[in-house]
Amino acid sequence: MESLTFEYRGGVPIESPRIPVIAGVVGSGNLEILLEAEGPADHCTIVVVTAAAGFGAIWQAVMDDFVARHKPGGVRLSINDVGATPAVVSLRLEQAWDAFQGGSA
Amino acid sequence: MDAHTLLDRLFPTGHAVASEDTYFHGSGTCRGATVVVLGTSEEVEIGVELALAMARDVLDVIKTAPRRPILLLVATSGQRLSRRDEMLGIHAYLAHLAKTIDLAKRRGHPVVSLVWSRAVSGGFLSTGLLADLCFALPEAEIGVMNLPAMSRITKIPLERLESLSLTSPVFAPGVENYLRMGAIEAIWQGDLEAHLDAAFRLPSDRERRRALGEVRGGRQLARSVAERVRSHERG
Amino acid sequence: MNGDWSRAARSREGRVARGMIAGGGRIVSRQKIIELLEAVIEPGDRVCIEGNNQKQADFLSKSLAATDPAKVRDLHLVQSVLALPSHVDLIERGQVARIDFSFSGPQAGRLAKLVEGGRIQIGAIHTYLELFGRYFIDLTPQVALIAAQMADAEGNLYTGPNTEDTPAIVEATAFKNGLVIAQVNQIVDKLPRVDIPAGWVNFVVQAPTPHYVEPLFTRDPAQISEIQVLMAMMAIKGIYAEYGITRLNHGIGFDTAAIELLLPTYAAELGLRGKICTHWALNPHPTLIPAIEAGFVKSVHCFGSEVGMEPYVAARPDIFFVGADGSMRSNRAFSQTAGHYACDLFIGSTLQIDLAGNSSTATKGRIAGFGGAPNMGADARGRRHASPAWLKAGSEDARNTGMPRGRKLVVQTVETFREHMEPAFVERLDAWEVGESAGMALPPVMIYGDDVSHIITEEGIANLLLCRTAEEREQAIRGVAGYTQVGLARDRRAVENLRDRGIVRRPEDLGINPRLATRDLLAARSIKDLVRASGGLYDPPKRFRNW
Amino acid sequence: MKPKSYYEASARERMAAFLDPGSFQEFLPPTDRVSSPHLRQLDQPGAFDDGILVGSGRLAGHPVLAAAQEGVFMGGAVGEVHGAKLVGLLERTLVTRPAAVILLLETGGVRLHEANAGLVAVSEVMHAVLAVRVAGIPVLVLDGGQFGCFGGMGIVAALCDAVVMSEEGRLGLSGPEVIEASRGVEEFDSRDRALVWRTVGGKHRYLLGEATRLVEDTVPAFREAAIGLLGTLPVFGLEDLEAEHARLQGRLERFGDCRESFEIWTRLGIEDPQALPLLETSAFLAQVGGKRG
Repeated sequence: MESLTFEYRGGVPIESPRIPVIAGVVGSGNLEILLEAEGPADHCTIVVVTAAAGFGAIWQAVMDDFVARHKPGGVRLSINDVGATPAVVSLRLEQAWDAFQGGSA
Repeated sequence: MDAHTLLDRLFPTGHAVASEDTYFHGSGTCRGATVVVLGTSEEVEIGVELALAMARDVLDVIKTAPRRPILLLVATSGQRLSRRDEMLGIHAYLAHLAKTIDLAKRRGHPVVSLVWSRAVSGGFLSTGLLADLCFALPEAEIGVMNLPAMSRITKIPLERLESLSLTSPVFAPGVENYLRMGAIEAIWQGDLEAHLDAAFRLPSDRERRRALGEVRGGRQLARSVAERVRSHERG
Repeated sequence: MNGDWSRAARSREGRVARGMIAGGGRIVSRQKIIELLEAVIEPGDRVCIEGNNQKQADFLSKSLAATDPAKVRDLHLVQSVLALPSHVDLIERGQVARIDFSFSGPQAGRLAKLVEGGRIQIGAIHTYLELFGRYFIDLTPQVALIAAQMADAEGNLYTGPNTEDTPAIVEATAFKNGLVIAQVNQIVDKLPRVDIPAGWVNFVVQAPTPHYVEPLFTRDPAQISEIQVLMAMMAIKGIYAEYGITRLNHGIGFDTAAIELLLPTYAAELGLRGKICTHWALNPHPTLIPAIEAGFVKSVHCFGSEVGMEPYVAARPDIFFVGADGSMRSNRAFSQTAGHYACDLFIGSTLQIDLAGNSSTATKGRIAGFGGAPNMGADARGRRHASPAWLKAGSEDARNTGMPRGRKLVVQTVETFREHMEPAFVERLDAWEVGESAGMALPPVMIYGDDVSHIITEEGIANLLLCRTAEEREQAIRGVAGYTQVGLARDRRAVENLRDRGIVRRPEDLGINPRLATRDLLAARSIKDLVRASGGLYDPPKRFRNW
Repeated sequence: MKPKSYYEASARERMAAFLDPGSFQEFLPPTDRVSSPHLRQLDQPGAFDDGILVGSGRLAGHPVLAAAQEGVFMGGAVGEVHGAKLVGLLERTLVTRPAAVILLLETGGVRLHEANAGLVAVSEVMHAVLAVRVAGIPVLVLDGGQFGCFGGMGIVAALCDAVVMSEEGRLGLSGPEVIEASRGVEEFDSRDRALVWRTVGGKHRYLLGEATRLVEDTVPAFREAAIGLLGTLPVFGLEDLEAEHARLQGRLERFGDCRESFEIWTRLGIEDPQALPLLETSAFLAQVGGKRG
């Protein structure tokens, strides 16, 4: 198991208040993402706990893309992962973000 | 220890217990009071027939001997593992047994259980753990699954489980661990009659095990989490 | 040169005569089968034990592996698969000198060890069609051990829905002085139909148990992931619809099962009914049932049958090839030919793809082979008839200059990472090492990069036809390789340029919202849904049920 | 599009679609991060809700408390926190007195990684369920998830007032894999899924009388069934247990020598029992009529 933390700055502050959302389930090949409005307005903090150690560089790349796409500011993402592939991670991130924006998860 | 030795130690002034194979029931005298005894031996697996027989006896005690104390003597290696018992709905038979014991308590029968050999999983859930208070002998074994089997199923290395079990009471079998969980009130050594006599005088309530578990460092969250849900302000 | 032109014919007569004595007649009791095999097989014979990824001449194979190694030896096995333990037992007992085959699936690890230990020589690992071809050129069996459902007293055979390889094997053997020995499940007075005439069959034995049939093509819809749904949406909208694919073949797997299950829902919503996926070379996949019932499908020819699909197939004679007796007729050789020459598209999955688009399922320590995929997944250079899809693909092919011609669409569909984070895209295929360690003349490549027209991943579709240079091709592949090392090493600007030219297309470029890719789109989400869709005709094997 | 499959839905999806829209208020939601303290030391990722959501809501306008277990997370198994959330919810009932407590169970029983805490927690759930019923508040169980309802939670289900199952649901004590692992494949071939379902699946449980209602595998069907059961009055006196005893005794006498569920169904007087597994729920209900054990 491994814990990873990613910090980003320069995000666009989200319009507050936002209701926290959760997407996905902790199970083999899957993950849960908890998205909350938290922290300084242009910061995005991502904390990942993953059962599969040694894939930090890939997580970094997936998160870089997510942050570049949506520029989240004042947001905290907390992730529990059981070996989800980047495809699944990206899909869950989009689902979570979509729901956070007021859509449905 | 066999069942007779156990009964002699619990009821030195006398007991009348009929034994049917691995199930025995009857009564004993503890400091002048009559106590109903229901027990199993030889680490029997509890199947549908045995669960039903025990439930029958509990119902009969409720009908014929109001408020008489009941002692459950637990020795079970768990529920019977059989396709036929599953087909017949063994979960419902064990639930029925549990309901009768619960009814006895509500009808004013003090119910105490003593794990005197093994107590495993479903067999323990539907008997000993239903009592107001649950005790154990020091040589008893209580648990869900041994560590090698747990290692196979969870794919966690056995060595890791073994080393963790030295400090954590939460997963490895053991009487001491269940003491720390708050599930076992106390371990009885020496004069069993005195322990039994005292047990029927002890107060008990539903939340006692949680509180004990917290105090003894076995279950540090169970009490507070349950309390937070129970008293949550919204809804 | 003078004339003894009948040595082989006399050899067969001798074998038959010895067999009649050892077996006590044409219909041999199972107790005498080992004696029969010892009597008719000569050292050095080329022997074919029939079997494919579905039916197996398992009783004859086991019997052969119980013969006296002093009598039955130095065999040259020439057969589609080495799938049974008894196949490899025979090699371990030292009775086999050489093998030519197509696929070894479950025995791939044991076979690799025998090759490494120098216990066996591999001639070549073929495709099915290739091996069938060699039966008629230089690898004609002297003895063929085949499997059929029924025989009559004369020795006529009924192979039923699982005819598969039998005609190709028997045709080659029986007409070139070889001996055909058949195991059957039943001996009956009258056959439903004659699939193999008695004159082509020398001995028949009733096996103690029906020949094994593997439900190889059954995919439980419950196991299809959202990512596979997304990729199936891309395949349908980005390829099937754009090219107007009507004639096609699907490889086995959950990726293609997802496509089959999106036809009556997603494809129908796109208005594609009747416009795509009408004519198939395909085993009777249970996951095709909803599309058939929805009127999507006009015709399906099968390589073999599929366990539990027999009643459904028999009840849909307008769709499947069904005999006058009411049961399906399959034929692997013909269906492979159909897949190669008469289909406009093949789509399948693989384990690894390299920067040139070469793909392989060969991994270290296993010699598995590829079965039929290389024939399905190859442009048919000999094709001459045109179709709109074929012509469109040909017109896109940057290598086609001068004389106009079409080409087949060969699509690989893979998630960029498989289970346990194994990347599907690699700089160098494991096949190189596998080939070297097994002493093969070529790395075992399943589909060569120049045959691949499109690669689909969850990240998008790469159209390799439109690439003008090897560099563009590499960047197009990197451009859909996601977060694999290969994908991360992309030249981002080059990939965006390719995207502008439509060579790399993202879901959003196709008008597909990945968040709508849910299992709710599947026409069936469980095996039970498939049974329902079939009107109760599909009878799935018990291991696939949850009722 | 087909209605949401209960079997496929996550615990959160089920809860949202089961209760009146928007009515669910979660206690100790994921943002509170009340998760297992024991998993991490065994190198297992936890879940922010420890695999169960508990809260209040409305069902057809009636106030209810409800819990849903997430089967995908560790098979819905009960650990210390997971169990405590369930116990707390049940005990809350005694204070807030809702119209019913509804348990959307999907669980293999006790979570091995914290087996002792889990076992004790299940026993506390048992106590709590009985206390709630004695207080006159019905406890309803829904069972139609992929992991079924087994182990101690199977016993819990049988302690409740009513169990609603779909054909896909399974209910029992020891899972088929457990029995196969310790008694051999001859005793129970867990890979023979047809055998598994006719032994512990929804249809068989309905025929035995262990499932109160059998519904189609959709969340709305479960919802309708639960609404219909809202008026159930817990009955729990000596006479009721005597009646239950007679029922279970009768089952044993009537079917105790059966080796296969088909034999039980035949003895129930059902025509063509072999056809039952294939029937759709409505056709099945029509075929069996009132012939239940």
